[in-house]
Amino acid sequence: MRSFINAEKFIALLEDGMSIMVGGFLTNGTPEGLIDLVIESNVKDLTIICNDGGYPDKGVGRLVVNNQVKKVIVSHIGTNPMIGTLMSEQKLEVELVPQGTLAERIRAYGAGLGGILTQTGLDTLVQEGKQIIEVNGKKYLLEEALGADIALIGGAIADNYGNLKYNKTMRNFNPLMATACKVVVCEPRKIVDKINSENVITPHPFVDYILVGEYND
Amino acid sequence: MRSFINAEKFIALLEDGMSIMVGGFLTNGTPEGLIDLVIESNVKDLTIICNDGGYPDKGVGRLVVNNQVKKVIVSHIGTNPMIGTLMSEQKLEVELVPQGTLAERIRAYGAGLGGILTQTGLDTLVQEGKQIIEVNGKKYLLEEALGADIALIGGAIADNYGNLKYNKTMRNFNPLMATACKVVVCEPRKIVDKINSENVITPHPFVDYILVGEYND
Amino acid sequence: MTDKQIIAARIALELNDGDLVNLGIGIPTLVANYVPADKTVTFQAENGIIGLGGLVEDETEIVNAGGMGASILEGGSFIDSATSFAFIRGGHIDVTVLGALEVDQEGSLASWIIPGKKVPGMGGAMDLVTGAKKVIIATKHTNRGIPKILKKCRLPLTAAHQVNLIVTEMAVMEVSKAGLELLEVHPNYSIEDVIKATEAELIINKVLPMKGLSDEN
Amino acid sequence: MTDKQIIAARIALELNDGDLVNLGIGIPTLVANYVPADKTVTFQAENGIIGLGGLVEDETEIVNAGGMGASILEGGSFIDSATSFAFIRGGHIDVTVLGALEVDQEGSLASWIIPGKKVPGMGGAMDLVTGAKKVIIATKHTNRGIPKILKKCRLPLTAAHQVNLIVTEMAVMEVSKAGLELLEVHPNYSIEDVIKATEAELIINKVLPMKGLSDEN
Repeated sequence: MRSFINAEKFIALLEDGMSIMVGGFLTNGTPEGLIDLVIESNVKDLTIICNDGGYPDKGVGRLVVNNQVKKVIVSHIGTNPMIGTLMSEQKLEVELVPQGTLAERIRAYGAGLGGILTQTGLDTLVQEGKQIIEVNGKKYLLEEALGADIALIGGAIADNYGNLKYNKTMRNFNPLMATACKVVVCEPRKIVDKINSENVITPHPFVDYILVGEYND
Repeated sequence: MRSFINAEKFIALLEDGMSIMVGGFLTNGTPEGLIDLVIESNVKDLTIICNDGGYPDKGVGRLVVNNQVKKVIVSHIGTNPMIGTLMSEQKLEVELVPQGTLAERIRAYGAGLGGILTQTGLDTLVQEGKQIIEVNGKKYLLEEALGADIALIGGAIADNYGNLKYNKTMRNFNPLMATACKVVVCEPRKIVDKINSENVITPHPFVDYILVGEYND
Repeated sequence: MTDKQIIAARIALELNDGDLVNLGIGIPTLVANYVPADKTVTFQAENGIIGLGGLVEDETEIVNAGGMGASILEGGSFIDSATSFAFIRGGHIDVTVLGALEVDQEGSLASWIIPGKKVPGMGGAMDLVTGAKKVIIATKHTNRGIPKILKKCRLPLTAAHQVNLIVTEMAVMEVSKAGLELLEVHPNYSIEDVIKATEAELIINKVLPMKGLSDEN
Repeated sequence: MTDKQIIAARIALELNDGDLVNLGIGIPTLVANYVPADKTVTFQAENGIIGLGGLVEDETEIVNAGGMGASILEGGSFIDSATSFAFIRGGHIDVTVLGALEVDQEGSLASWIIPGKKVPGMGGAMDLVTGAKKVIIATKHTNRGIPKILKKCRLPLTAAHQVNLIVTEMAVMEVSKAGLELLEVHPNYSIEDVIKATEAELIINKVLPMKGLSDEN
């Protein structure tokens, strides 16, 4: 069940070596206030799972620039040249995942599936090291479920019960990640009294903590 | 893209031997007007995919009673004794699927997945004839994606663009089935001007036809 | 207290503040009546409710997983079947309470089919038993004198090795790696009575009087 | 018309009334400017928009798949990344238009990595090429004189055997089982010019002048 926490309590949740899922698409829907606090905590050796590498001065890109990241699992790094540089210097591990596969792997973890079968990535580099499964004469890649220690959720409108809906395109990976981590923390854009039961996107039992304080706009 | 059709045009879509997905949970959210029309059409040898067998006088149960069904794929038949009787007389084929597996199999088809890996049904009768896949030392059943020729969607509030949201618990399997069939027909409970873009559950490109006329309440 | 009330009241003590709980049909449903006032427990109904409220006669738009008119509590939400089973299968349900035809000392459960006699189907039971964090079986100790708590289930399984606790009108038993341990006995019965009514081998260390009997309702 | 406009205008003719279309970044984006007024085409953005509208400067709450401020049309909806890729991978996108580093006569595409040089990542491209019903490649015919349309891609693939049509400023080519057929040539070029600029073997039957050139914009 959700509870409202402040910056200090959030920082206390962080540890070196954690895997962290961060919502947002090219930082649209990324909780920048929580990123600020991860930087403040200065925890190291993080594995970051996000749609993309963000920008050097925005989103998860800031954690890379601040040298807190050991590995990124993303679909795209083109907007953050620092990642490509660190990768070629072998200072950062980069796992590139097709965007739809990334979404389904995260959803699969949240839904208790071991994995999913997809044709995306067949006969490409993405296939390397993966099981190929045949179903009714068609070949599929087995893509394994992907979970993490903590999810940082942004772009949300929260209600007093801890339910979330999302602002416009800020939804993207946020509701998926909110199902796939041991601890789920949301930095809402605003808090309303109650979201209509038919319009809730992330029901409150998925949410552990909601950050309150100066970080909400 | 959706278009509004009447009873006659809907009946023209039906054929003997079709597979039909029907939304609803113990008939809550089942489009009874479309069921009426399937009965009127008197098409035969149908494969019906639904959460359950409905009741003899309600939901998909009426199609069974009217002798139009060759096979049902459902999670539960306890509310329609006729199905059990016909099954034991070998006049009706019954494939029982765990409810969560049924939901995921339908969703998987709509999402272009070949199947999903689940632990539900391991070491039970459900396992029979299925591939067992090992991922990181854990065993999973491979459950194949499930699609159909036509989806009958109920419990919905439609807008003029063909977007759908759903009334209370009538959502259940409806939005999943709307992604998994060649033709998707919705019998809405009502039609509104426009559903807010953040509250749409089934975006209009998933919907082919919306039934208008006396069947809406 | 009736036998059913004894079972329900005892199981209610297993629920913790903040738990998300799914109750099966029959005795399990009664557990909701015994939740202590100082605990906030959220009930899930697998047809698509987070925050299930009490029954409501003549309600047709909101139904529970038994198809009966029901209500939703403030802060609740309506979800589709895939999301509902993502909760169930993804380990987001803290406790599920289910009935049994047979349950055994290895924690295996049979509850969905009596071959050649009755085949209601598994509905969501296989998913619940496999996916919930804690599985509690609520059952009469015997079926008119014939043991239901066995060395090994003889009927086809709902799931293998998933049950954590068995509560009957006579006793509370916990499944551990060592076997089935007798934890509590109702004051109306002796330990000998329980052993006699049980086919399973019971591990007997410290046996307490059954808790929860004072909270009549 | 510039080369880019020629390509975009020609591709727009491939879109049918009612189509759901995903346009990649770069030349593909321009296709939206050439949709004839008598056709209703819905654009999807993979970050989660059905009904993408035009760009909007300084808009930060709605962005397109390139992270630029954008708008949503009446009747549009916001969706999460899993639903977005359910559209893409489940065959619900009628047409996708994408750029290429290399494309070959077997319909294979390379567009996401130049090993040792540039690794932007595949983003959603692998999913789009694998999942869309019709895949159109929009590309300059050569990279400063070096052929991009090859017998066989040399760069790592985005997907194998999925491309249907290739449109350049010089020509329109269709991938069939027989090979790559030259359908249309821009009036500024001869068939010989095209053959010279193409490494792939071109099947030449009836070659028409390139369509769509009158619709300047």
